[in-house]
This record gives sequence, C-alpha cells and structure tokens, in this order.
Amino acid sequence: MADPTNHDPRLAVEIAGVRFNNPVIGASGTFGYGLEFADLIDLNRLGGFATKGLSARPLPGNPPPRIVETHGGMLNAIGLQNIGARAFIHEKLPLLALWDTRVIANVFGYSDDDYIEAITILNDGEGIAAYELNISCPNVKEGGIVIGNSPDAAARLTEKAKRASIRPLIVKLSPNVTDIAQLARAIVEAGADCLSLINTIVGMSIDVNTRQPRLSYGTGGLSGPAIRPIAVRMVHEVARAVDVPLIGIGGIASAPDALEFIIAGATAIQIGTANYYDPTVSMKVIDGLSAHCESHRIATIKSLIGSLK
Amino acid sequence: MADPTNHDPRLAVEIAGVRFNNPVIGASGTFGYGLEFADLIDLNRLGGFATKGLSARPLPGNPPPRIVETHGGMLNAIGLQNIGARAFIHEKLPLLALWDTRVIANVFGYSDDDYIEAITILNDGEGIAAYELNISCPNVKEGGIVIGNSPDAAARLTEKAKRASIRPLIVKLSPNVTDIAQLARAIVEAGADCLSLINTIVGMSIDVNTRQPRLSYGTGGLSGPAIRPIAVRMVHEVARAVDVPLIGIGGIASAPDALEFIIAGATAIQIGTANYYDPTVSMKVIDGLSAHCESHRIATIKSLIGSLK
Amino acid sequence: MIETIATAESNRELAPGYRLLTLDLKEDVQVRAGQFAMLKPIASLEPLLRRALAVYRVHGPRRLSFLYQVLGRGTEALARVEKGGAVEALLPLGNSWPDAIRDNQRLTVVAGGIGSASVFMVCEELARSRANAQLLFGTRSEPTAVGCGLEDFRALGLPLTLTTDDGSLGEKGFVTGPLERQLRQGGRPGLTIYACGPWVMMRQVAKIAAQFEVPCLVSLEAPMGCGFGVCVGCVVAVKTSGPPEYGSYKRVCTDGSIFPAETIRWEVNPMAH
Amino acid sequence: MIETIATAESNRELAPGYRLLTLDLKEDVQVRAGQFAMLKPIASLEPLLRRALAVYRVHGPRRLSFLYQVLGRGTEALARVEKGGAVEALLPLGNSWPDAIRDNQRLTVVAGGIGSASVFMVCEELARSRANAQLLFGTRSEPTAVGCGLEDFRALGLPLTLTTDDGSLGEKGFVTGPLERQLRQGGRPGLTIYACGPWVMMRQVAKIAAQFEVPCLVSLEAPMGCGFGVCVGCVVAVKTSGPPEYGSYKRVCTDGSIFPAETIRWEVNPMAH
Ligand SMILES: Cc1cc2nc3c(=O)[nH]c(=O)nc-3n(C[C@H](O)[C@H](O)[C@H](O)COP(=O)(O)OP(=O)(O)OC[C@H]3O[C@@H](n4cnc5c(N)ncnc54)[C@H](O)[C@@H]3O)c2cc1C
Ligand SMILES: Cc1cc2nc3c(=O)[nH]c(=O)nc-3n(C[C@H](O)[C@H](O)[C@H](O)COP(=O)(O)OP(=O)(O)OC[C@H]3O[C@@H](n4cnc5c(N)ncnc54)[C@H](O)[C@@H]3O)c2cc1C
Ligand SMILES: Cc1cc2nc3c(=O)[nH]c(=O)nc-3n(C[C@H](O)[C@H](O)[C@H](O)COP(=O)(O)O)c2cc1C
Ligand SMILES: Cc1cc2nc3c(=O)[nH]c(=O)nc-3n(C[C@H](O)[C@H](O)[C@H](O)COP(=O)(O)O)c2cc1C
Ligand code: FES
Ligand code: FES
Repeated sequence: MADPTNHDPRLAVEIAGVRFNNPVIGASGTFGYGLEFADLIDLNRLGGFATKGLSARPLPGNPPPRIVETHGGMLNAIGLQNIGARAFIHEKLPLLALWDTRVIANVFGYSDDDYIEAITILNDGEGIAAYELNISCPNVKEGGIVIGNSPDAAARLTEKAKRASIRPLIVKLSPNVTDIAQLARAIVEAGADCLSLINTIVGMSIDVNTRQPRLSYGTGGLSGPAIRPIAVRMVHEVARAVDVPLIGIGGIASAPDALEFIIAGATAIQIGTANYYDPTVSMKVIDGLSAHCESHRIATIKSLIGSLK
Repeated sequence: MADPTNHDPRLAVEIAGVRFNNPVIGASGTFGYGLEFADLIDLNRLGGFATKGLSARPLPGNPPPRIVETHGGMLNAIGLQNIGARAFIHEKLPLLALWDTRVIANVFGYSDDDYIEAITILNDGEGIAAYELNISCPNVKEGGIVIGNSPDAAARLTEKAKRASIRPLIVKLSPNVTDIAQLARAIVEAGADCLSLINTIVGMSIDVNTRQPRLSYGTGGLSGPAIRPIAVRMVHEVARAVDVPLIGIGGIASAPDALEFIIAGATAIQIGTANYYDPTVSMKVIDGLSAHCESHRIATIKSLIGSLK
Repeated sequence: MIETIATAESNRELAPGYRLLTLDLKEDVQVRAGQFAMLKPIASLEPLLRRALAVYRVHGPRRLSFLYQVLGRGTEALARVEKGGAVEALLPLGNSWPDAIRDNQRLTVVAGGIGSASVFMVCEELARSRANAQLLFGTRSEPTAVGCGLEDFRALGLPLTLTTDDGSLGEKGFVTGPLERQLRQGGRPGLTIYACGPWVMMRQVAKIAAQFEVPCLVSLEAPMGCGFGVCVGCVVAVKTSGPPEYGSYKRVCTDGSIFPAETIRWEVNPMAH
Repeated sequence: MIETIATAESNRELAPGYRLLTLDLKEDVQVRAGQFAMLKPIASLEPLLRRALAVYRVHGPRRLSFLYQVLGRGTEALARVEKGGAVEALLPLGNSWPDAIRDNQRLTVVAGGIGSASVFMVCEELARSRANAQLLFGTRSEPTAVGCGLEDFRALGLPLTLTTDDGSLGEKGFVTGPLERQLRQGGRPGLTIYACGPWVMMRQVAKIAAQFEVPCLVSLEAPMGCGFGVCVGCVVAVKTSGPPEYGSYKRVCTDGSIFPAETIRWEVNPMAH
C-alpha cells in the first residue's frame, strides 16, 4: 500500500541524505525483520527500523537460555541467530516494499571479510536505506576481542565497509569502552556517515541455587531503562567529539526518554527492549514528540538536536 | 560497649589479615561515618563499613542538585563533601570505638600527593582496619582524566599509597573502562592487598523541559540495582585475573544479590544505595546469608567464593 | 493477535499459590485450544517484561480466564491485580492443539502441575464431542491439584486418572507411571498423546511415547521476552541434520508452543534437566 | 527516629491531585512541629527511593497524617496505597519550628501551596496557646486551597488571610503581597516569620523579612536520597565567610529542614529560580 499517512512535518529528520518521516526507529534485534509488527502498529507511521543482525550466511545463535530479566532491564545472549543476508533480500524485502518506512540493514560478521561479504550481498537488495554495522555485539566474541572495543580495529573495518557499501554507513558503537569519544572519532575519520549508540553493556546474572550463570553463554548484553543514563551520557560525549549525525539508543520507552537523547545530540533514536513489553511504544513516542512540539511551540524537532544548555 | 553479639560463625571471612564477622559491609558514601546508623541497626552485627571518602582537608562538594533518581537506580554527583581526615580521627573514631565492627577509611585526593597526605594523617588514627583507595570517583575529574581509568596512573598511585600505608590497602576499581581485568592486574602488581568493585558508572539525566542536566555537575555516577549485572560480570572477570580477595559492590539489596557476587568471586560485599531506601537492609542480608547456609548445608560461606560452575 | 488493555473481572486464589484471573476484553478474540497471552498489570515498571500465560478457558468472545501459579515477581505482580484492575494483554499467541477428533483417533491428555492450564480447552472439546479420550492429571499434592483446576476438569466427565507426588490424592507417584502402565497393556494403535507440564515430565512422556511408538505433542515453556517472535529469546533446540544451522533452534512463542515431541532435542535443552 | 512498617488507616483525595494519608504505627513516636518522614509503599521497587513528607497532624502517639500533592512517580505510588496497605516509614526526621510562644513574641506563619503541610502543627500550638499570631495562606486556586488543608486551618480559628494566584478565593495574587503590606504598616518589633512553600515564594519572603529586619525561618525542600544524613544529596548552599569550604553546604534532612532565612544563599540555589 502506498503511504496514506499524514506525517507531522515537524518530526522529519535527515541522516546522510536519507529522509526519515520521524526520528523514531526500531532497534536491531528487537524489531525482527519489521513484518512481525505489521499487525501491531502502522508501519507507515514509523520513522524506520533496523533489522536483526544479518550475516552473509544464516546463523544458529546460542543455546537457551538466551534471556533473563534484571532490575529495570534484561540480559540477552541471542548469538545473532538470523536468516542470512540472501534470505532477507528474497523473503523479507519484497514484503517490506509494501510499507513506506526506512529499512536499515544491521550487518554482522565474525571477521572483516564476513562483514564485507554480507554488505556485498545486501548491495543487491531493493529498498534498503542504509547499513548499520554492528561491531559491538558482546555475545559473539571470536578470539576473545570485540572489534568494536578497539578504535584501530573498528576504524579498519569501517574503512573497508565504507568502500564495499553502495549505501550510507551507520556504525553502531560499543559502550564497553573507556573513552567512547575517542572510538567515535576514529570511526568517523574512517568514513562512517553516522554513528548509532549504544549497544548493550556486558553483564552477568547468576542463579545462586544452581551456582550457574542464568544465560547459557555466561554473559549477556544489558538493555532497557536501567542503562538509559549511561547511554545519554555517551551520546552527549560523542556529540561533542564528532560532527556526523547520531542515533541515540538505550532504554527509551517514552517521548521524554527520546527527547533526552535528542537534546544530548542525537538526530534520531532507536527503541529496543521497550518493543517487547509494549509493542506499540513506537507509536506512543511519535505522538508524544508531536505533543512536545505543540506544547513547546517547536517548528521542527531538528532545533532540539544537541540543544542542551 | 563490648561485643554482646552472637555472630554466625559460618559467615566469618578474612581479607588481608582483617577478620570480618560477616561479609556484609556498608559502601562508602552511603554509610556516612557509620554513626548515623547507630539508631537504625546493631552496628555490632555489621561486618564493617567504608567511610565517606576522606581527603586530607575538608571538601565542600558540588552545588545542588546532587542526586536524581533513575529507573532502578540513581545518579549522584556529591563531589566528595567530607569533614577531612583529621576531623574524622578526632570526632568520629573515638565514638566508633564503642562498636565492634571493621572501619574501612575510604581515601580520596585530586593528586597522588593528596592521597598520600590523607593516608599519612589517617595512619595516626586508632581503630581503622584498612584503607580503601577511591581512585574511581567520576564526579571530581581534575584535568579531565580519572586516575582510576588508566592502569598506569592507577598502578603508580597504588604503589605510593602502599608504601605510605601502615594498613592493608584496598583499591576501588572504576567500571568505566574497556578492560577491567587489565586494570586489576596492574593495580595488584603494584601492591594492592584487595580490590573492591564497582564504583558508579558515569551517566547523565536531562530535564527535557528546561533542557538542562538534572545534576548541577552535568554528569553523575549511576548506582543501584540497575547496575548489578554489570558489576557481577566485572567481579567475575577480575576474579579470574588476580589472586587477591575481592569485595563485590553494585546494586546489592538482598541476600541472593550478595550471593551472586560471592559465587562470582567476591570474599565480601558492600551495600550502597539500598541503605538509603531500606536503612536496615544490611541486617536483612546477614540474616539471609545465614538462612542460605542453613538451607544449603554450607559450613562456611568461604566455600562459596568463586564457586561459579 | 490484538494488543489491548483488559479489565480484571476477578482474580481469586484457588489454592495457596495458585490463582484464577478472569479478564474482560474490549474486542472479540478467537482463541484456539493451547494458545497463550502475554500479560502484565498496566504501567507496572518492575518487572518490565510481560509474562506468558495459557488461555485456560474462554467464557465468551470477550471474556477469558487464566490459571496461574505464583512463582516470582511477574506472577506476583499479576496476583496483586484487583477486580476492575487494568491488565496489558497481547493475545492470542502461538499455535494450538490440532483438532483431536478427526478420524476417530484416540487421545490421552497428560497434564502435569500448572501445565493443566494449557490443556483445559482441548479437554473441553474432547468431552463435548464424546471423543475416545482420557486425562492423566498429576500434581505434587491434593491442594496443588485443586490449584491446577481439578474441580473444572472433574466437571468435564472425561475418564480421569489422578496422581500426586505425595499420594495425598489418587495414585502416589508421577503421572508418567499410569501412562507407561497403560501403554504397556496395549491399545496403542490410533492413539495420540498431548502433554503439558514441567520440562522434566514432558521429557519423560516423550521418552515413553517414543518407546511405544505413539505420536506425542508437547506444549513447551521458556522464559519469554516478547511472545510474538522478535526477540528470539525463547528458543528450544530441535533436531536438524548435520552441524548447527539457522533451523537448529525454534521459538516457543511463534513456532510453538506446541511441538511434536520427537522433534525436540531433549538432551541439550537445559530446562529439561 | 524509628524505621517501621506502618498501616494506612486511610488515603483519601481532598482535591484533584491532593491527598491525605493517615498512618497507624506499631510504636509510639514523639513528633515535633515541622518534622518529616521518609515514606514509600512496602516493597515497591519503582521508584526505589522513599519520598519526604512533612508530618501534617498527630492524632495520637501512633497515628499520624500526611498531606501531599501527587507530583510524580513517588507520590503517585503513595496515592495508590489503599486502606490497610503497608507503608515503609522512617520518622521523625529533621529539626522543628522553635516553640513560638516564648516571651510573648508575635508570629506570622506564611504557607504557600502544599507547604501548608509543614506548618499545620505549629498553627495548632499557636491556636491552643492563644498566641499573638496569624496565618497567611496562599495557593494557586480555591480547589488547591482545599487540597492544601484549608478547612483544617480554618477550624483552628487563627486570624487567616487567604490569597490565590487566580483570585478564585481571597485576595488575588501571591501570599507575599499581604505580608509586605502588613510589614510596611508597622508592628514589626517582636515579630517572627515562619514560612514554608515553593522555593521562589520562600526566597521572596526572605527578601521581604530582610528588608523590614524581621527574623524569618523557612522550611526548605530538596530531592532526598536517604532523609537521615548519609547521602549528602539534599544540600543547600549557605553563607560562609571566604572560599567554598566544608560548611558551604548544609543538609536539608538533618541540618534542616528549617533554617534561618538569612543563612541561605538564595541566589545560588538553583531551586530558588
Ligand atoms: C507458552 C507458555 C504458557 C504458559 N502458561 C502458563 C499458565 O497458564 N500458568 C502458569 O502458571 N504459568 C504458565 N507459564 C509459565 C509462566 O510464564 C512462568 O511461570 C512465569 O513467566 C514466571 O514468571 P515470574 O516472574 O513469576 O517468575 P520469575 O521471577 O521470572 O522466575 C521465578 C522462578 O521461576 C522460574 N521461571 C521463570 N520463568 C519461567 C518459565 N517461563 N518457565 C519455567 N520456569 C520459569 C525462574 O527460573 C525462577 O526460578 C507459561 C509459559 C509459557 C512459555
Ligand atoms: C523535608 C521535606 C518535606 C516535604 N513535605 C511535603 C509534604 O508534606 N507534602 C508534599 O506534597 N510534598 C512534600 N515535600 C515534597 C515531596 O517530597 C516531593 O513532592 C516528592 O518527593 C516528589 O516526588 P515524586 O516522585 O512524586 O516526583 P518526582 O517524580 O520525583 O518529580 C516530579 C516533579 O517534581 C519535582 N520534584 C521532585 N522532587 C522534588 C522536591 N523534593 N521538591 C520539589 N520538587 C521536586 C521534579 O523535579 C519533577 O518536576 C517535602 C519535601 C521535603 C524535602
Ligand atoms: C534481545 C536483543 C537482541 C539484540 N540484537 C541486536 C542485533 O542483532 N544487532 C544489534 O546491533 N543490536 C542488537 N541489540 C541491541 C539493541 O539494538 C539496542 O542497541 C540495545 O538493546 C539498547 O537499546 P534498548 O535499551 O532500547 O534495548 C539487541 C538487543 C536485545 C535486547
Ligand atoms: C550518593 C553516593 C555517594 C558515594 N560516595 C562515594 C565515595 O565517597 N567514595 C567511594 O569510593 N564510593 C562512593 N560511592 C559509590 C558506592 O560506594 C558504590 O561503589 C556504588 O554506589 C555502587 O554500589 P550500589 O549500587 O550498592 O550503590 C557513592 C555512591 C553514592 C550513591
Ligand atoms: S518470546 Fe520473543 S521470540 Fe519468543
Ligand atoms: S537526604 Fe540524604 S543526606 Fe539528606
């Protein structure tokens, strides 16, 4: 169906030449392949969404248990189970074409070559607005180090990915670092068009009766409202360090939450965990942003980006 | 008063030669100078407590607002307001001598010399069981860098402090680092007798109506149940990296919470934020640990330390 | 599947730790036997995630009830909901028990503990259609049996065999005892088993069914993040040929919760131990 | 100071957004006028921190009531407490209004909005002792005045001057209007001012008191982490000689909540803007 939606023009934003009807984006790994939400919300009203991490080949993921709830959030160690880049192109993209929303392909690999291969495959896909490089998944360490925690490794991969990509490149930052501004600078200098942050924070939960970790993988990524203050701080630090647009992520569950990130310096935001416990949260946030523009007489939400006093 | 308390012998632990009647310790900055709790709990039953960060000279601290509640936790930027090491010795220690609990002097400074000066002053104090070096307070950056985030700076200070100290030295780790195991190794090699972790995680909260940070300092330290999974993971990582005893800290509000840290590798634990909203929580945790030993037929809680399967 | 805010018509305790929650919906829903819902008290922030509960009974297109055991903070939060309270609900979810009455096949339904909640509707159908069926109903003790809906099941009039771990009601021991005995005594042709209960019980039922070559369906349980297929957190390991691949894990929420027992890799799913 | 679990005897709405919570305690407490308590519904995990509420009235050694405005999640959680519900309470906390009736001094009590909760007990004493005192009572509107306990204050029979921002009751404007007028008209010797209300109001009252050289005490408010002096989160900037030192900030919870107005650095405390 073509877009029958009346968008609030005050909410439109642009990232690396891609226009989003509003700054509200479904976060990777919490929005499936988008289609799962077709019965729950009006996808045409959604600014966009990032797919579950796509790899060149399908991945099985980690054994269960993969998730455990914590205070104000949850730990996950899904292990990037996904159908693979090819299946996404052939099975999902044609259906996604029925909606007017921006599709961001979240890309994952175990090595630089894996990433490049996935991007090369996805380059043939129709209707992908941008790539989001997931270099910060804490649940799939290969050889112990996470590419996203090393500015050098991250910059090297970003450069290769940028060369391979025919689309705007978003690089998703790891929060598990001492100096996220330094990491951001290295990745932007390497050619990233946009940065999204934060990914999950490595955590652990132990069943004190069995004395085993609650997740089969041992550790997992912490997400949800619990991490929001950390994410807002990191967006603020990165906003002062680089001049590419940012996408703020971390514990967003309401319009005021989203505004914190925008005021801290984000051009758009992603909603993750909140989609699980409130499947229509993205629509509520969009309505809340319009209401805020109304009550504060704001002509365009762009005027709020980085407007922290 | 001499100790009239019947302690559960199963809960006794030892750290760097210091015997704690149980592993439950009040965390620095959340337990005042101990005396504030005399009317609320039986201090003789408490394993011990760490004082508010003490500096060589009294400090005024940051302007208000200094705290803001977040989901599952709170941000603080107290700025280490404290009466100073000398006043602590003369006004507090004599009164603390009335109770049988271990007093840990939490030490803070802006420079290596400040730390050494504070330790030198405290060396004259009667009844201090150990020092806890707070090299990880996120709310008092001088010249931008936090000593505790740099293994080299932290090791250098640890070495000096160890030389100046006549008492066991606990060094409190910053969680705001990429590799906490590496940081821990450097500090232990420099002579730390024990490591305590974690201190607060740097965060930020913004009032979207005024577009100002909710804290006068801008950023603050995140504490409370929200950070527990991150703290448990870090204790586990550090336990595998060093062989000195660890004190686990971060969001502990119940006996099962405390057990997660002990099973992950901590010899003792500190309770912080929970003291604010449940002033008798430490007594409840001690009772809960006894109950756990009972129901799991555990002769000594030491057998649980690092017992993760 | 609808996302809605339901109103609690009642939420009463059937036995210590077991409650019956009846919800009134604003719209009609079509629920098939074995489907479930994701529920939580409105705007409750701790815990954040909704909890999965099977639809126990359908009283009308807009009135459903849920039978649940109060285990931890999520079900405790639900237990605090009072009459008239608002409950966030996503439903109906998951697949369902296949219509059991085709080609006069015989059915043995095995309910273990609160697993009974997932099979009541199928038992209703079987009773209504006078199918050739029976129910094996096992719980820890008599009060637990009451908490798991014993009276409702009795009222259906299906042939009923009771077991309790402590022998306080019916045969002493696990529900798998009578199941195995009956199969050994024969009458297996045309028989199918539907089972829902704790993982360990279902694993045992699956083993027995395989041993006697009787088709068996099980309704599995897993901690759920979303309930509608996007978090991929609720998976179970299923049999696939060769090395681990995309199909090695299936989602309980959308690929299940009902699976043919023989497709499950019982030995590797930790919940089954 | 006792840490206890109290039982809600009632928790009713006086006006939209304003409620009166009455608690029954298990032990006797001695509460002085102006003291407060840290309260939260039992075991409530969100929010975690208790909220500070002034003791509004003492009905007996074991029955107290609290008058509060429902502002955000903490007071909303308290508003959901039902009769018989359990409330975690730490009390009594903070200093108190000095006994006003020594050496027939005259007193003007200024209450702004819900600040009225902190001065009711002192007004009770003044009425009981027929002291030479009056009350200036300012709120946003008539319903707000009712929500801030107007009827209770009226019943005391103290000379009462009402103001509302919108003029719906009493004089239109801020409560500082009549205060300034009266002081200008004279009668200042032997007069003391007790004030509690929004920071901006108290700052204005302090300014007027200073201008007419009348001693003034204010009960301040700050977000509180603990309420008993250990978090040092509730501070206000006070006057000290020279550069910032340890004494530059005082804790509202234990050094206050009542301070001599002239000791506060009104210009630097952001709450006052
Ligand atoms: C499809 C489906 C249908 C279900 N139907 C029902 C039903 O009709 N009635 C009913 O009472 N329960 C049912 N359950 C189980 C129910 O969802 C869990 O009991 C509930 O999620 C526990 O949440 P809690 O917060 O109370 O306990 P938690 O605090 O989450 O956990 C308490 C204890 O229970 C364990 N636990 C947590 N979640 C699960 C789980 N999903 N399965 C097994 N153990 C768990 C934990 O390890 C812990 O030991 C169903 C589950 C699924 C997946
Ligand atoms: C000593 C003392 C006595 C008090 N007595 C009473 C009383 O008797 N009755 C009463 O209604 N209130 C009283 N208060 C104020 C009361 O504590 C706050 O209104 C309450 O903490 C707000 O919490 P909340 O979670 O509802 O709002 P929050 O969600 O915490 O905040 C909601 C809004 O109120 C603002 N806010 C939060 N805390 C405070 C605060 N402490 N002061 C001013 N604004 C705040 C926030 O910035 C936000 O805009 C008293 C405060 C103190 C310090
Ligand atoms: C179950 C789960 C799976 C996730 N999978 C991915 C993924 O495949 N790729 C990715 O970049 N981020 C993934 N994330 C991270 C989220 O996109 C988001 O960065 C993080 O959850 C923080 O946002 P939140 O607090 O709103 O959830 C996942 C998060 C969760 C909870
Ligand atoms: C208000 C506040 C003040 C603190 N002050 C100190 C301090 O002076 N020195 C220190 O080492 N840690 C300080 N901390 C950190 C705590 O000791 C503890 O490491 C941290 O809060 C995590 O534990 P929790 O989650 O149980 O609170 C402070 C924490 C809070 C909340
Ligand atoms: S519960 Fe999220 S995929 Fe099944
Ligand atoms: S509220 Fe904690 S010191 Fe005042």
